[in-house]
Amino acid sequence: MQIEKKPLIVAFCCNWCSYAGADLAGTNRLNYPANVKIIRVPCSCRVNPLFILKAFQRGADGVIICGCHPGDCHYTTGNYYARRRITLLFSMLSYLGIEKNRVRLEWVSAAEGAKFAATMQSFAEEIAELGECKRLEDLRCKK
Amino acid sequence: MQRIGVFVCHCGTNIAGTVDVKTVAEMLGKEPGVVFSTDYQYMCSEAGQTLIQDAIKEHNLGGVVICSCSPRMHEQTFRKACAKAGLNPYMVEVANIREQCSWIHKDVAEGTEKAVILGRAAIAKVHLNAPLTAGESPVVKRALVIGGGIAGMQTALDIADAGFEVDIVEKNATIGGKMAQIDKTFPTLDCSACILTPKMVDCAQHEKINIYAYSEVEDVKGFVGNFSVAIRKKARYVDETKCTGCGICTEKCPVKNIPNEFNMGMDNRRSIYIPFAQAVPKIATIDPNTCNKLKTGKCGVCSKVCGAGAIDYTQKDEIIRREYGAIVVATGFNMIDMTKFDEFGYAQSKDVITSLEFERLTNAAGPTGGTLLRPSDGKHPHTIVFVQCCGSRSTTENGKPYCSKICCMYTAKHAMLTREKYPDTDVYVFYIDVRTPGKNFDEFYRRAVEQYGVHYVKGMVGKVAPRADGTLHVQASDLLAGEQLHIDADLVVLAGAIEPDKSARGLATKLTASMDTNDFFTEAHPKLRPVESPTAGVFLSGVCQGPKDIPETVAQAGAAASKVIGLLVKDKLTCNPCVAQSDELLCNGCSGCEHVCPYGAITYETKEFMQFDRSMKPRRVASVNPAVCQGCGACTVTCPSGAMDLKGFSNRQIMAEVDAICK
Amino acid sequence: MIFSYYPGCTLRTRAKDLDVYARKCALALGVELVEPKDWQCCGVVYPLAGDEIAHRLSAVRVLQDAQSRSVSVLTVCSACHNVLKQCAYDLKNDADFRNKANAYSEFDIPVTGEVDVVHYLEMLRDTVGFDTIKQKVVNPLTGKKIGAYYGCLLLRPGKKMGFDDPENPAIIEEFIKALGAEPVIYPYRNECCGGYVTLENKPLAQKKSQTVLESAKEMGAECVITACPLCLYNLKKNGGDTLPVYYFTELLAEALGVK
Amino acid sequence: MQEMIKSKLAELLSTGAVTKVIGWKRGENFYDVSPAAFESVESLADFVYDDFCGANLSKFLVKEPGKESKVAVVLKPCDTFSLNQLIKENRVNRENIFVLGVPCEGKLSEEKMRVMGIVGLTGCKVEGDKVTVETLYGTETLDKNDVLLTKCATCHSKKHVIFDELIGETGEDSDVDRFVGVAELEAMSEDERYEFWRNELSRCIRCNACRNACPACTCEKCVFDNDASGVAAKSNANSFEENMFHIIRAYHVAGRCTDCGECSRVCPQHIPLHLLNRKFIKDINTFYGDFQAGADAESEHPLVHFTENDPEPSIVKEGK
Amino acid sequence: MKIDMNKRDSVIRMTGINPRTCMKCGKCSATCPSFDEMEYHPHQFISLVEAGRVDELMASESLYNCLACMACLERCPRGVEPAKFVEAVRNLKLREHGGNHLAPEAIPEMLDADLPQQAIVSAFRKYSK
Repeated sequence: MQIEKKPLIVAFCCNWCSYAGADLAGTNRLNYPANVKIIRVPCSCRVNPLFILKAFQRGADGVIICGCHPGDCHYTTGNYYARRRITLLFSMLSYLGIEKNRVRLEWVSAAEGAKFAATMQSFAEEIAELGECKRLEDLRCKK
Repeated sequence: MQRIGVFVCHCGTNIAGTVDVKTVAEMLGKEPGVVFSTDYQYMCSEAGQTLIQDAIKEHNLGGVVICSCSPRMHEQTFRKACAKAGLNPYMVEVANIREQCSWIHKDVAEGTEKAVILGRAAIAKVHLNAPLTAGESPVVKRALVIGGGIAGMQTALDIADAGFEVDIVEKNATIGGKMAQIDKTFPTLDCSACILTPKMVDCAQHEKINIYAYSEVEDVKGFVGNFSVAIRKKARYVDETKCTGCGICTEKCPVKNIPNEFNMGMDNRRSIYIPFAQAVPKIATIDPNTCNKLKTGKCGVCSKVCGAGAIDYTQKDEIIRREYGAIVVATGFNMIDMTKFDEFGYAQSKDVITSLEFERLTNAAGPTGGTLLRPSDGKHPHTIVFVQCCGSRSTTENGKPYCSKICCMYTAKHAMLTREKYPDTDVYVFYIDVRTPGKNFDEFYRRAVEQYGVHYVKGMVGKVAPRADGTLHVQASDLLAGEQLHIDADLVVLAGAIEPDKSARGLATKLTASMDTNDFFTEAHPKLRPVESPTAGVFLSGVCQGPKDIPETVAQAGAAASKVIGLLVKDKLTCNPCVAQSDELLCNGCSGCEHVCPYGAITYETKEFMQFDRSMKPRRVASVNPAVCQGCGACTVTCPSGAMDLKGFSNRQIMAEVDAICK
Repeated sequence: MIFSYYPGCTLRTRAKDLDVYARKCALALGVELVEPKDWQCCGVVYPLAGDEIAHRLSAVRVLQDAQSRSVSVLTVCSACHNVLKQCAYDLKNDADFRNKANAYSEFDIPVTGEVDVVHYLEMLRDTVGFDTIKQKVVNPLTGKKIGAYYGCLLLRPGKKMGFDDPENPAIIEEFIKALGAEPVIYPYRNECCGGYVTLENKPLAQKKSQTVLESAKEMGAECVITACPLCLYNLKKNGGDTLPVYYFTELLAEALGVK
Repeated sequence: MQEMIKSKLAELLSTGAVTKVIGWKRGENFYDVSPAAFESVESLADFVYDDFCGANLSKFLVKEPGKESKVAVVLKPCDTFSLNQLIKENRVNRENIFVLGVPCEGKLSEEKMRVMGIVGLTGCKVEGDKVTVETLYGTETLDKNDVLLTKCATCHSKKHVIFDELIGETGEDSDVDRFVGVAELEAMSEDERYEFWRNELSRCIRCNACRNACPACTCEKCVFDNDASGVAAKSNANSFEENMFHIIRAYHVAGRCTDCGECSRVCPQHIPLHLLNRKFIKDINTFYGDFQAGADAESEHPLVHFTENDPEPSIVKEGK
Repeated sequence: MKIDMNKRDSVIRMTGINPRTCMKCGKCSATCPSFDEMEYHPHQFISLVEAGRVDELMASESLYNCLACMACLERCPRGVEPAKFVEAVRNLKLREHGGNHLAPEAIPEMLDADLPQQAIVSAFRKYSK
């Protein structure tokens, strides 16, 4: 039986702001779709482009990275580096013809539970609209 | 392969309500390497912890996965519990199935499925965990308190009394803060100065306390136990070691028309000034923006009259760098700008004042010597209207969405004292809600109404219209009567919202301490760790964390002090073992990691490595100082060869989580 | 500087003074006013209910015309200004309204709301500058005590209008100073004169306009100036002859010597 | 030219100033010029510097022991950028290298000639814009622009940024718009770009030539070769392997790639890999200000640097 | 006392504002220049709409005594904007058949020589649909 595949979203959240923001969203019972799965990283600067590509390779349909607001990084400067790295990677993915909306970077503080939930909700909607991510397939492997 | 035990917590119905915990335990029991899987009512309870410990011993577990609340909540609890059973605490992973699953999803099938996936990710990660041992770092046995109001002073005194050195950094010329401006304190009506000034003197005289007044924090480096802080001592143009505080200069200075900040601009001070009689340190300060000598080079009166020869026009700002083991933030508050709410006419009439201005008008050391007089014409006001919630509980751009907490009580105090001193005065208080929780607080408010005859009106003021005859036409609603009231008042007092001091935002950045959307510092846990910031070694005292009255502030100041003392008594601190490490066989020596490290934790050395042809070749390789590294991981992503990795959040661990989630 | 000058219905009939002097003064100040061809009514009142699309289309047309010609719209009448400014704000910020407006109107170039709506007073302040006006005044109104009547429409809703501090405005007072006269600040300058009920509820309109004028008189004003034809009518008709009321453009023309 | 270089190299070897020379020598065919090491004056007889010396020799210095003995290397202008970058990253020891800068007016592509039907090459002479080639089948004259290596057609600089001695004159930075190819792709629709790269990247046979030739790819051990990295290369059963490899390779050299074009030159499948690297270079220039990797041996590269006002990633969505 | 949740929802849709954001401070009614003329005051519009008691409001003359001066809208600390509620309820009434408040026939006797066009057009816009 063919099971309908729900779009799968991987969210990388920095421990100090965004993961805490996600916890706050939970404490306040703010719903967002269950297909968002969070991976805790110490800082947005810990997110290696490899992880993002790996997620797509293994079937993720959208990847979102959340960190402290610029200037508020727990480690002072981590999110500034992350911003450059992620910007360049996103640009490259778009250049390769991968839909721009499949990846997102958002700054969510520990106090922004509502923003976290709203962000995940809107991102999940965008990904649902885009459907399954097929764009990284190799022509030779196409099923 | 690790032998892994899985423990699924019900958290009462918090998790079990939307997640079928039995199924989760059963499904995760089938994962590779899982030798034991169970569920339990409250995993964090003593019985729950015992269950885990017994399982570790019985099944010889090498790794533990706990499916429960956020790791930010109980990771430490479970690590400690496992350590007691002989398992390395870093062999424990927590799957967050409460905050990030059961609490946000309603459908049980959906919640259960997600919980299983989150559990799988944790299992996949724990397979790659390695036992970690925490290192140690020394503790500098001195604390820094930023802000010299009642919060900062109380914290400093408590820490100093425990025998540790404390530095207070205060941006104004004197310590004392807002409490020094207040006349009486609720609900006992003691004189604020009478209870505050002895504490100021205690601070000045305490051998362990060092006050840097007229100073600001320039930058903060380091980490818990080992902060290094640069303090900018602003030039006073007065030699502190010589000034006796006699005040002759402040009487002779020819620049007389500078609005006196201490009296909320309701009278004037000179260009050289001592903020108030009980100032600590009692040293004159020249205001460089208004001093003729500093601006034009002509004058020098203060220098001529100073018998001690303390005036020094060439003084420069000085940067002092000091080491601290702990930092307490006590930056306090200000009232918001009432000109943004000019339906109340604050900018249009002198007789519309803020509550803090009212304090000065009733204070014996204030501009009127304590007699309540209208600022416009110096006459006694006969009708006074107090307006509550001016900018508090307001979701508009200029307002603050929170309750400022202190206004209900101080307004009751103002109203009561006015009626007591001037029984011929009609006093109206317009309120939305009267909020007086606290010991003897509601009784106090009721006394104002019942004994002192203050008119409390449920409703809000919509417009204050100044009249030609000097009265203020107040248009307001009386919601209980269903009427619009029109009152001709002589004085209108606005209980403006309070907001964190503007300097707090920049300070938070320097401390990498987080703030909420209103610029209040966030606490490490809202209930369980209310005086600690999430940044280790940084503590919170007073209103910088949220609106508070004086008793609460003092209580919190003491709590912060006890946390600091608890830190400073330790000789060594356990470091976070989740730090970066470099594999020198893979390191190219490119220095990329060194560039991005915010702590300077990475150094290079040249070592010889054997080549394929068995010859030796020198190569630069990175090494990480684990006591300095804080584990952000910036270096790991810079490293193309993957030589730099982060323990506890390694590339393979994170990718294993990705794999498990995407399976 | 060229503006698309939108006069609106009343300026060509009952409020000729407002219009004629505005154009004369612009000429004297070197501001070119070009009247759009075939202009229509602005809609007069801006609906507060979000589902009223058709009522806003006339304003949309004015904005689309200016947008397609890349000029700013200049208004004198407070009501026109209020309607056009709010409409531009909503077009810019409310995608749903923007889409519906375009769907109704079928413009060649879709309307985006990216157009500046400037009131004549703002033009005097920001484009010409009150200092320049001060220099160009030939008949300074020295000694004259004038109360500015802002009314509701120039200031509110403050967020959308962005005209001045809605509770403590200063622009007309600055204008009065530039003419050499003395501004009189009185608390009811931003309270309603009751203009909208003048047809139906004369007693209320009288009460409100008298409150305004009496407040101005009490604070020492000798006359009141306004930018709104309805306010002027209502204050004159229902204000009980308390004080004379003029359009601000009339005083400007007098001071500039072009009356 | 070749003889002048050769005599300088002979002098270096004979005086013992260097013990090794890295240069080029001819293979079996006339056009088949490849990198070579020369350790004696005699061996220099095989040294070649001609119009087919496209290979960038700087990378070979990484494997040199880097102590005691000194190595001479012959570098074209664009190659000197790569060397500078390697020095910046401490991959080579400047003190042990003698850089002999040689001028370059663009190298030729035998492959392009072959596509034009010119085979059996036995000789070649460049005069201005024209190239006269001798083949087994006769002589032909071609437009030089038609047979330049792709990387030389968009050369960004003819200036040597590092050298110990120059043979001939050094040139200037070029004002050729090397981002034309990137801009063309950017102008396409998402779907068109997708199709383009699908066809290109799906030809990859993972021979690793790009990686081996790239002077920025000098890791002691590539993550894709490291079983412990979690991303080690696997056979092409997974639809994503080659994409991952090329994106990550381009990302790893972002900010460090000097745009030498070796990756595309050596690709046996003719995948325009340089268009990936140039995209990063173009983005870096647009987002963070112009930066030329290897222009000097000190400045920090843009990915280990930041400003507080850097654009947000949403700039990508806004279509920049 | 009739409760009509459909009408309540219509009003909320028109205003785009959740009446529950009102904290019942009464500032709107404190600021209202037409307070004494209104049977239902601005804050009551919010409360009654929230309770679904829209019919009572629709039957009231208060709908036509609101001066649309937007003072309540400007000064509301919670962004509830009561003027929008008054207008929305009035629209509900006017959109009913026979719900118009102003008929063209009534105009001639209201006119005078100075009356600006603006007054007539605005009256029609506000009082008939």
